[in-house]
Amino acid sequence: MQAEEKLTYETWPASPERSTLEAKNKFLGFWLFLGGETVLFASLFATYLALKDKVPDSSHHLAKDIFELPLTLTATMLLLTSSLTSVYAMYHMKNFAFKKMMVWLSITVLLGLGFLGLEIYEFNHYVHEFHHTFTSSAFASAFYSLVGFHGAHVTFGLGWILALMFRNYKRGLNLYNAPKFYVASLYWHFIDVVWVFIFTVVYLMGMVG
Amino acid sequence: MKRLAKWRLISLFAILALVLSGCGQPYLSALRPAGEVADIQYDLMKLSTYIMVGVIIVVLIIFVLVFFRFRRKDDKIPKQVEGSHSLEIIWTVIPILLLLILAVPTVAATFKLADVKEMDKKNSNALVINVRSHLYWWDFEYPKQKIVTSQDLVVPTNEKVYFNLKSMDVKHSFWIPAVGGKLDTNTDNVNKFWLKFDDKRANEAGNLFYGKCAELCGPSHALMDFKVKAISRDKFDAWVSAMQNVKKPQKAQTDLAAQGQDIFNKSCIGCHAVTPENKMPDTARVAPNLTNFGDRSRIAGILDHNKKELKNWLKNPETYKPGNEMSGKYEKLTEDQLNALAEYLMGLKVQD
Amino acid sequence: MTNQPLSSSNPRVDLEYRRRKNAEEMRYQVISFTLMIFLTFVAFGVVAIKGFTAWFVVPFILLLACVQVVFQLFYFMHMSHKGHEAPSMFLFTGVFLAMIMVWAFMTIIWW
Amino acid sequence: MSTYAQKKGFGATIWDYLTTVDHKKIAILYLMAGGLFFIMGGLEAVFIRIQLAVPNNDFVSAGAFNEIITMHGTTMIFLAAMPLLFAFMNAVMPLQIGARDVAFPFVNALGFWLFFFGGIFLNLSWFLGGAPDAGWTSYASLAVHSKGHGIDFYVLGLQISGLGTLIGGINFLVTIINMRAPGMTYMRMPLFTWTTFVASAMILFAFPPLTVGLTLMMFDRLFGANFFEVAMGGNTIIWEHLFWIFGHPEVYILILPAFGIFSEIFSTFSRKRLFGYSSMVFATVLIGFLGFMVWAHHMFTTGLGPVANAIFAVATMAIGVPTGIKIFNWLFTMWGGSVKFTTPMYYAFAFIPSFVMGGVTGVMVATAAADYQYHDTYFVVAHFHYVIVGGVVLALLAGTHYWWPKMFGTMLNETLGKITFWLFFIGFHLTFFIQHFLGLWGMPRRVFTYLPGQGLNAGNLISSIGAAFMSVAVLILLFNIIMTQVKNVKVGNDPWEDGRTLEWSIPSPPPFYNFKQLPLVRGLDAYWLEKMAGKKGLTPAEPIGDIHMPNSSFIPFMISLGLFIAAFGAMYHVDDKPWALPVLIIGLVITFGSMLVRSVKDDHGFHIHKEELVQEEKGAKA
Ligand code: HEA
Ligand code: HEA
Ligand code: HEC
Ligand code: CUA
Ligand SMILES: [Cu+2]
Repeated sequence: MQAEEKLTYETWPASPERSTLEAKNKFLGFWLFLGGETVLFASLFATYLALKDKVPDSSHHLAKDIFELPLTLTATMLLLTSSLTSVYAMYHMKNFAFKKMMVWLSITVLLGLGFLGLEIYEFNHYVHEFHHTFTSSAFASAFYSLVGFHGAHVTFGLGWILALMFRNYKRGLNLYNAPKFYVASLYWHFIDVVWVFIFTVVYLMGMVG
Repeated sequence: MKRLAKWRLISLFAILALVLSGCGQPYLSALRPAGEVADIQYDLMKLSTYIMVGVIIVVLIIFVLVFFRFRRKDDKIPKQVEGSHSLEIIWTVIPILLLLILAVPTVAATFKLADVKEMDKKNSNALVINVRSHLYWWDFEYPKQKIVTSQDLVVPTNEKVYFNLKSMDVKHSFWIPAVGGKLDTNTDNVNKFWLKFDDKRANEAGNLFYGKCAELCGPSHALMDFKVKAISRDKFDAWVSAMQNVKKPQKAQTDLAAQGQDIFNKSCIGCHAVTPENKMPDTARVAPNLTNFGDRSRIAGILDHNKKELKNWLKNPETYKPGNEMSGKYEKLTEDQLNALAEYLMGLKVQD
Repeated sequence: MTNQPLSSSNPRVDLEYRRRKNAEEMRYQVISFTLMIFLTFVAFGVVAIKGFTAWFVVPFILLLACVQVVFQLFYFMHMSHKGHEAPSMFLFTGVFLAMIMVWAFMTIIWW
Repeated sequence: MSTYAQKKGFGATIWDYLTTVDHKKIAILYLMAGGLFFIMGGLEAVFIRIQLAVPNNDFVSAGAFNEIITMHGTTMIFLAAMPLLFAFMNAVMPLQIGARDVAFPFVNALGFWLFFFGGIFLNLSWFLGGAPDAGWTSYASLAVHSKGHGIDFYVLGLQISGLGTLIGGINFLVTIINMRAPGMTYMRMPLFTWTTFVASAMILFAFPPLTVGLTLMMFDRLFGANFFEVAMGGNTIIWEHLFWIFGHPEVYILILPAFGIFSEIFSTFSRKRLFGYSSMVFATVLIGFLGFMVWAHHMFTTGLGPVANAIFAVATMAIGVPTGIKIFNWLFTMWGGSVKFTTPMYYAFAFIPSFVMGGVTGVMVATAAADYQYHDTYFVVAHFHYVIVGGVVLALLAGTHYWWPKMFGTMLNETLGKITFWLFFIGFHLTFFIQHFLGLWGMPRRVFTYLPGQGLNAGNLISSIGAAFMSVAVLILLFNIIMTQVKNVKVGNDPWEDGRTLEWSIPSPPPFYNFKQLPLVRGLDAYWLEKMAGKKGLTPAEPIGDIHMPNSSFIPFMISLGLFIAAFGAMYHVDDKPWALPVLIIGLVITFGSMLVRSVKDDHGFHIHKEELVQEEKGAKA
């Protein structure tokens, strides 16, 4: 039985994401990568916390002046929900239901796009409303770097899931691409994990002052 | 740079003799401590060196035994030993004990050296000096005495001197090896510490210690030296009042010097002050204060203090300190102008 | 370097069990999702109601964030499942280092 | 499929290496590139020592000197020592665990090319307006202040090569966790594999902070951010922390694999199993863990305050304990053994006192209060060259002699090897021992010159003479290598005759699939056990069957090339060069385009058929 061989519902293994050696390697390697990403984001968080509200003079806005809860809440809901939809997609992947998986993945992508749109709007708003630009202060640089790095992850995640969907649109599921879908969904969850800390540490704690 | 090719051999032998004595120059070496801080550090160095030499000897003994006893002589297969718990316990516990012996005084000393409570007390009469480091020169402000001087730090002996350290451009590090370890001058904040200069041992070192910049700060990092005049409290007080007496720029003594003063007032006064009061904020003090330039021990921290070197410096500072902030900031000077300036600057003394 | 599936035997009896297990797991996931949404609202609520002191709010919302992340990791990312020993070891090492770093940056970069 | 054995034309060989995904060939690539950078870093070291041989020397200018020390440190650490260790990890680790390749052969090649292009990029700075000049630590205030593009080369070059190292590390981790042969439990892994494992884990966690630090620096210098701009609220100490959170683990990333190499050599040439194997493993893991807790000992004089300094001082000292465990275990491996002094064993033997001297000065500089005196002086320079040269470089030289036959199928000349050893060893102590005293006598590090009359002349001259000895040693080694390859006398599986681990159970060099049948491992030192049981080789764990192999690929080269090109665009974009932006975009398009090609083009590799394997066996016998 080969990785690219056509399987049926009956022959589909219980953990398709880890049923070949190649898949196991990919799975593990990706998790290790996420361990590294944890430290990467920790560095950015630590930098942000050290530079929070560090501005050259009082004409600059501080965290408590610029953030708005409704916007952040909406973005959070979009991203949290997309996490659930990608769980659904993996549920169907495990049950060898390709079509359903694709549907849920599409919803995930749409939610992700919504989140991204909000973030772009938000940055744009800060720049025009508060002159809070990437170069205006250390605080601003740290804020845009941390949140922007996350946004870049979202963008990359979207591109990745889309690429997988297009590539495998005609092929259906097999043991070669199932781990790829699975790993991409892990990535998506990880982005969500990071966001939980961003909305807590950056936005909510920013509002608290 | 100037070359110093001759005498190399002779100085080599001379210094080889010093190597044997092993401690370096009294005005520079950390192995010739001349104050309380350096003493504490030297004691720690000695303690750790004893421990380390002990460790090395133990390792070497086993090492030599192995070398002589277990070379391959025949084709026998030695016994495949798995390990030994008792041995392992020994070489885990003994190092831990040794490290504890070292750790306790280390922690104690670290806290002792960081104790600057006295300087922050209201109306304490501790001597405080604000050190400001600039690309390749040092600025010293005595806030209570309301005087500023540069390059040559003047301190009283046998009392704690407190320092506020900050950099005005890039990070440097303030270090007087014979008197105590260094502390960085950061761009972000003020660092504080204290030093104590021992009277007797300062005398032995000629009352002049060498200070260094210890953090890479650009091309002339190697040349960012300063000197420390450690003198008794009486002499120090005399120096302070002599400095304080200079309210206005000193009048030139000779005609030539007066010429020099004119040139100075035209080209140089924009950067260099010749009065010691500290009306300007530290950020505005962009060049060494020259009030007591005539009393200095070196020019720009490195050159011999005489007219010839001074003229060389003024002619082309770049050859002596690459990348310094003075080069190219004033018009070219003629030989006459140089003579006049040298005469004037050398006359800038507050004491004789 | 083989691509052979490691569990190739796949008797039919398993299937029903597996489907049920997947569905059951999905139910847990929906529950944890609901809880996450709930926690999020609580966190936002605590901040929106301006009454509490920062000394309460900050630790509280941080705690909520951690709880949420545990849900993500263990339910959504299946970290509780078998075969995740190495991943969780490395992930938690990462988390540990992350905590040290944040702690350091909050205490010894201070001016 | 068996074309690998045939003689190829020069062009075909080059193409083969450009596209290879075979861990053994990638090892050779790492060895050659790392060796090249070692020579460059060594030449820079020689320039340093020439400039400092006498006071007031003007062999190089002040600015050039700073570029030289920066490039010396950066090159040696990132482009020489680590890649050379990677060479041995690649060459040996998969063999030691009985695997046919690493987990991700493609990623392995990608890692190499990223490192290589990053290194080339960094070194091109010499020709394009000046090299970085803020020290290998590139502290923020000076680095942001530095004119020209030197620091940009540093930031971008290290970013690219760091990426390569990171994915290399992940690759090794997965390989070790997933690809061990049947019976190869964790506690039966050779120590070199263990240290590779721990070092890779450290890479995984240490490189992201560096990545972030470099990114912040890049944002500040190229895109106007204000992380380190104090007037805008920035803070330069953040850089120091990020750098050392990476930098300290980095030095253990270097030394642990070196320890691994020595562990193999000690037990091999003592004909004895490693004394205290499990405590060695434990010590390795502990050093790796503690390595992350001590970074601030590089910042004792930054002004972190006595509490932080005291904590980090004590934590640092603690590392002496597991390291000591290792030293004594090595000594007792030889104790009672039958020690044969081959060239690798010369290096290993000399390593012990050399490294202990460096290690104990490490503990001395860890005493925070006294470090105020040592810090940024030649005492520290002496400390770290004693551990690095006396530890890492000796290990690299030892490993080169030890595994050369496995990698190339022919033995380096032992006499020349021993001459190299003596010259290098004497030169090393001559160069660095006196530097302890120079530091204590008041000589700061990173000084381009010193004035006469400060008692520093003789010490510096002695130090420079030592460097000359090391240069001659390196030249003789190069000569040895060339002569050996020209003569090319073939050797068998186990040329040292005392081999203990799996790599010695297969031909030298191994066939491209490594193991015809995966071996069954029955204990620590698997090959030795079988030899002692009177067998020739290992019992296979599987019948002869088809072997699946990955395809070669040119894509790793292209992905790395794209980033290399893009880096130029990013850098010159600040100068308002009109072509900069297009170059940046073209580079990124090449990179991401290649990645896309890789992900849409299925690559399932190929199979070596059972019949071919059987055929070959017959051919070999005939
Ligand atoms: C391979 C690289 C390597 C290794 C292994 C080490 C090992 C150690 N290092 Fe070193 N270090 C560097 C590379 C390395 N270092 C570099 C490159 C720098 C300078 C960076 C720069 O600024 O550019 C540096 C700088 C450096 C500093 C900062 C100095 C300063 O700038 O002021 C400190 C301070 O604590 C330190 C400590 C130590 C310690 C405690 C160890 C310990 O791990 C050593 C442990 C080993 C032993 C102790 C010997 C064996 C033990 C026994 C025989 C048992 C008995 C021993 C005792 C009881 C003591 N190192
Ligand atoms: C792996 C790390 C490594 C290695 C191996 C070395 C090896 C050497 N290092 Fe260095 N060094 C560092 C890492 C390393 N160094 C670091 C990190 C710094 C700090 C930088 C900074 O401050 O930022 C430093 C700094 C440093 C300084 C201090 C500079 C200063 O502060 O001003 C000095 C001075 O003596 C020095 C010397 C040497 C010497 C003589 C060697 C010798 O062992 C080198 C031996 C090798 C050779 C001699 C090879 C020469 C080859 C040839 C001659 C063959 C030529 C042939 C052909 C062209 C075909 N190094
Ligand atoms: C841009 C401002 C600037 C101008 C204008 C300038 N200097 Fe300087 N000068 C400096 C700086 C900065 C230094 C410190 C250089 C160093 O050591 O790196 C210095 C150093 C000196 C020193 C050595 C100081 C010491 O304490 O040892 C002397 C003497 C000196 N300048 C004299 C002059 C004279 C005379 C002129 C005018 C002809 C002049 N300078 C013009 C900035 C300036
Ligand atoms: Cu100032 Cu070095
Ligand atoms: Cu360190």
